Amino acid sequence: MNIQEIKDDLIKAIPNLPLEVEGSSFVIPKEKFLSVARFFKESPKYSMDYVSCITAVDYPAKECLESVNHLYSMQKKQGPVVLKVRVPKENPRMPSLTALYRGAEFQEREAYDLFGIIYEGHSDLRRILLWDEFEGHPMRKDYVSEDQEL
Amino acid sequence: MEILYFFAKTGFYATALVTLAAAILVVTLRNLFHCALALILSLLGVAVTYLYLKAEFLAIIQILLYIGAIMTLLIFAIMLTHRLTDRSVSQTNRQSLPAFALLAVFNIFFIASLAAVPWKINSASLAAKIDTQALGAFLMGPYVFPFEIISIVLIIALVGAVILGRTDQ
Amino acid sequence: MFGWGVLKGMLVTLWNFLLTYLWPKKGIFTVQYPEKKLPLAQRYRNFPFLVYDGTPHMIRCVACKICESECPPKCIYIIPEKDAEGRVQKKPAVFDIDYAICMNCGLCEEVCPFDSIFMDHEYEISKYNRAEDLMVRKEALLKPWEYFAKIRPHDFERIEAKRAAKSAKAKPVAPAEKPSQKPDAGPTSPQQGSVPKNG
Amino acid sequence: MSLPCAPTLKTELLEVSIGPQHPSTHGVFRMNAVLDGETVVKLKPVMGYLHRNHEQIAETLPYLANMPYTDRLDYICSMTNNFAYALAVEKLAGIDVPERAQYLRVMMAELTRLVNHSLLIGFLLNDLGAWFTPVFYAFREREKILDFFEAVSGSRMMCNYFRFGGVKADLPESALDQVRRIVRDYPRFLDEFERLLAGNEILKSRCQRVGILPKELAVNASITGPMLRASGVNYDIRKADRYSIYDRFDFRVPLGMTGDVYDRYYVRVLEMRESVKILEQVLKQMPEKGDILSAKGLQACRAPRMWKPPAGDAYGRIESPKGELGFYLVSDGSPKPYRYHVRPPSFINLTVLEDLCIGQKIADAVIILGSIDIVLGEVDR
Amino acid sequence: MAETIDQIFVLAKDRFLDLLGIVLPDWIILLVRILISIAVLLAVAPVVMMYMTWLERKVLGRIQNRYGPNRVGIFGLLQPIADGIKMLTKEDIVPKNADQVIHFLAPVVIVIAPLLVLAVLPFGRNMIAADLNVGLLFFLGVSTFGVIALFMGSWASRNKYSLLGGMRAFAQMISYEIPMVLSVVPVILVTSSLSTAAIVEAQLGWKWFIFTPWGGFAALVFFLCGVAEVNRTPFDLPEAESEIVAGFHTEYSGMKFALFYMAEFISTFAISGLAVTLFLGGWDGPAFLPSWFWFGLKTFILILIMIWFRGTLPRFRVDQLMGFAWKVFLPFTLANIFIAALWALLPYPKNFIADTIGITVILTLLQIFNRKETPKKRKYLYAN
Repeated sequence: MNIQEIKDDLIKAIPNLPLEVEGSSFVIPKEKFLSVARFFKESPKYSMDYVSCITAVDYPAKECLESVNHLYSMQKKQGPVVLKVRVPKENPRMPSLTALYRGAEFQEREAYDLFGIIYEGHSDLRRILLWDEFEGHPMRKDYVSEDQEL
Repeated sequence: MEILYFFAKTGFYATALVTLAAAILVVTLRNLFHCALALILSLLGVAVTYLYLKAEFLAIIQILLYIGAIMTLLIFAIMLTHRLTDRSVSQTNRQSLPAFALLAVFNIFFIASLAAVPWKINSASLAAKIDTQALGAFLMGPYVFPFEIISIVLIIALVGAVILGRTDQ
Repeated sequence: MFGWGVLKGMLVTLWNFLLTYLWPKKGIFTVQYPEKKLPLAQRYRNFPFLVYDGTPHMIRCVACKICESECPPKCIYIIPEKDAEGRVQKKPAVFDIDYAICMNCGLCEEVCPFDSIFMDHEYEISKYNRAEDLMVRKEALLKPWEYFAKIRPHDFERIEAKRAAKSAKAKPVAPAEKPSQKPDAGPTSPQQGSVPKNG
Repeated sequence: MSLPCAPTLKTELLEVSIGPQHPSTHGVFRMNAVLDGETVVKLKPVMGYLHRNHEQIAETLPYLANMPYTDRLDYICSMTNNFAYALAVEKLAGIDVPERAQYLRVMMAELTRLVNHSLLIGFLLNDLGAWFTPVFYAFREREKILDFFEAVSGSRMMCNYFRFGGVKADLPESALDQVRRIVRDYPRFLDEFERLLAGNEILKSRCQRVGILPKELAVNASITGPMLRASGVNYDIRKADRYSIYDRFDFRVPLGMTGDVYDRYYVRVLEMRESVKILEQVLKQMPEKGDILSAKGLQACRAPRMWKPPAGDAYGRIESPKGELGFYLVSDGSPKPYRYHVRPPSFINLTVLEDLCIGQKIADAVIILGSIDIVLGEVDR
Repeated sequence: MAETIDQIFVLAKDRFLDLLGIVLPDWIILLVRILISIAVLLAVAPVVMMYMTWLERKVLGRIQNRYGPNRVGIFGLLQPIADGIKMLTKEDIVPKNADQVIHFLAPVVIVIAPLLVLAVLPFGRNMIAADLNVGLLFFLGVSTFGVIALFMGSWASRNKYSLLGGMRAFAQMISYEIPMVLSVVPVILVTSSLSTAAIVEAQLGWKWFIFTPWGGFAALVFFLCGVAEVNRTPFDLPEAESEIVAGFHTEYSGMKFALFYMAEFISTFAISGLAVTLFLGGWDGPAFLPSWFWFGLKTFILILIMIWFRGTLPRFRVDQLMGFAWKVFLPFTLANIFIAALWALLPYPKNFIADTIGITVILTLLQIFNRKETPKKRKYLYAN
């Protein structure tokens, strides 16, 4: 399950994919994200049927929000495939994984709640941890909380 | 001793009064649930009058059946139908005048027939006390046929209720 | 039969009921608190306290502020003493710990290079006023070194052995050693050494 | 012959908020339920009452200073939270762990599993109505284990015992025979617990065929832990990842057949028996002497505010008693983590709460929530 | 000597009345005779209730390996008084849009039924407050009154949880009343009298009905229905803490809540008293101990069993509760009447055989018809 082998399978499966390998994870453009995820889920060799952890990271330096998805296979008990998608901070929109995995529902709502990434195709994208009238996304690096006491 | 009789008499009139008042309340109260409670009070009054007539068995059957079963289910029905108990539902309607007239006429006939009946009030009938043993024998004796017919009618009513109430699972 | 499992379950509760009478030591597991108290483990840690050798003004702390920067909820506040000319002395003038914020995690004890702050065994410290009473000043924090020996004998021996070894190593080098201005980052290891004895 | 039945009675739907202050929501958790009589028509979970933004606090503190905060995530099993965080940082910085420390870690993790499962069964029975008796029996056994934790780490529930590259301190002498006594008595307690509960017909009729979680939905909704294994999916991270030294112990993974509340309860009882087996093997194989903190680990926690791990990201995960607990760390070389994310098992196990509760009675919705085993400190972070 | 101890209360009352007789006219004596027994009942019932709460907390404590209240007075004996004072001083909150009148009336009405019912129980040899010849029917008739008061409480407090609790209480009370009444019919059939005193006479000399085949099962069914009637575990749906917060008495606090509590405990005492009278031979016991002591002891044991239920069993779900009443208890009690008739008619050796056959037949039939609901044993597989 080394990175190189996965990279070759991926390129073979999906033609002209602008792919970057960063450490042990793949950076994928948001247009191709769903097809790559579907490939990993349906291919008999990987059968990544379990999305373990979806989270977002804010890079103000690169002006982008990055969504990190860890996929595992429960049948074959295989290691993580990490997919990263970078979206610009102005309109942080990206396709939602709930089309393939029900498990992504709550984690994507939390990423939206704390980072502001809007997942298209998500069944009901509302704030999950903070109350609905809360403005702003607290986990962003540039977030300044308005109550002085904090 | 005659003070006891005096108490008994006033007690009887008091219960009669309470029963009548509760019956009127049943009709006039706005909130339907309060009417149901007033009805229970009047039925209780009837049970107490049975006690005065030394018909203990009948009094307790009255409490058991009327209050325990019928009124309970009546309240169940009130609770299920939602809008019936709001204040907005107006209780009175325009036909109250003709209703009172009809009531007056009916009362005249009723009291007339009451006066005509020769009540045999003598010491024997006052002392007579039917205990449940005799009542049971009486029921199973000459009146066994109507007793069975009633039970069949009840069964039919029960089955009908179940069919009507059954939601189509 | 329907009720069999229920009966078995009820026999268990009956047995426990009788056990509390027949053999109270095993049957009853609650303790009547004010009269009898559960013994504390040696390593039990509640709020920190400062240590002094002999008299209270011989405080061991040198106001190096390592614990202040290390404390996760930032509940320690230290102002070092200044003598006449304004030179910083190696003694804390003000040493407050806000017991309301402290979560007794024990990190200050681990990182303190001078073995001057330890976690206490005292847990009956409820006060009426959160602002004043729970902001514990230096005087209230001070406790003798013998107190530490009483509550935690094992750690006391280990620290004594370590201090003896350190002072032995420091004496032969050069007795007139210049008191280092700021203790360097890596003094002796915190509580557990690389090869600790069975603590 | 279709019987003429009346048009169904138009009954009113009852909006009930099983609110944050409710005796059986295991903390501040709200369920907006829409009831038709007693059966649940719609049920929306509402959470976030205990949200203290644990992840942003962690970004302002050095790595080791976060360790006491991880105790507060799932405050019933603090040792396993420390374990997951320590694993993640060790994977990030490449710190090795000596032998004896590995055994100490596995021992603490398995003892926490015993504490968590016995507590859960106690509270599940409490939701069912057995008035606190199972809870007290579970508390009696839990006290012994918590006393052991106090003797070893200093605090009963907020242990803060793990360090990167090992553990904080070694076992005091008295602690070892404390563990032996616990491991010897636990099977007897489990038998008593089973005699009290497992055969109980009322419990069986209340829990069987209630809240059935099909296999495919469980995997797709990324359910993990005993709840997943109760539906029959054989996935235990101790066997899948073989992290720490779990490959040296042979233990079995119990799987349920139907995946209803009774299976979730009984799989946890069987898992407790397996944990006791692991503990016995740990006590046998543990080396007598041996240091408990590797050299790199010692250097990491001597001066936490100046220890800088290499840049990069890492995702460490373990099989906590509630499911897969993972820590995703991104480091930019500074002593403070750049991004710190917790993958909480009970938060994600709640995705199927509505699917399980639709069509069940209100009383079942409460025990289904109880069988999912959530702790709000971990759900809301 | 044993005779006087046995009749000590009755003799005390007569001597007191003779004393009064000197000064007061005799018709007042008649009145006072009734008033005394009423006064005794009204005084004893709340005290019995208070010490039942104490007993419940102590026994539950011991079941759960702890002591139970032992701080207020030795062994916590003053705890009920402390609870009473606490209830009195607690603020009495009435919800804003509650129906004031009914909200106030409900706790008052709910206490009437259990107190009335005590009049009919034979506490000892000729120590019965009102020896009605329809005593048993009086007990069952008046105890239906509690349902209405309970519902008044839940309807008036305008709270979703209490509404749910009220609906559950309704369904449970009605469906457990019928098996309870039917399970009592064999006793009336054998003693051919409704008066409780006569029923106890029929069982004197260890000929208790519980030893007869039909009596044993009828006692079990009657006791379980009594537990359901009184809303105690495992049938405590109307006030299920874990599901609908506190059921019908969610919106009550202070003394009103205490009255609901009192009603529950006095009716527990009354139901166990009646079960003792019907099946365990009332005050019948070896002569060396007074009759009222035997009645107290047997009732005490039944109350302990109810508390034991509370410490162990989880609670039923609403539809299982209904199913249990209609599909198990009702058919069984109907068949039991027939079996009791067999027992009464046939001579000695044959009736025991006939009864045992009848009971085994009805039990197997019930087992067969209910096998869909009875839970099955589960298998688990292991993977590594």
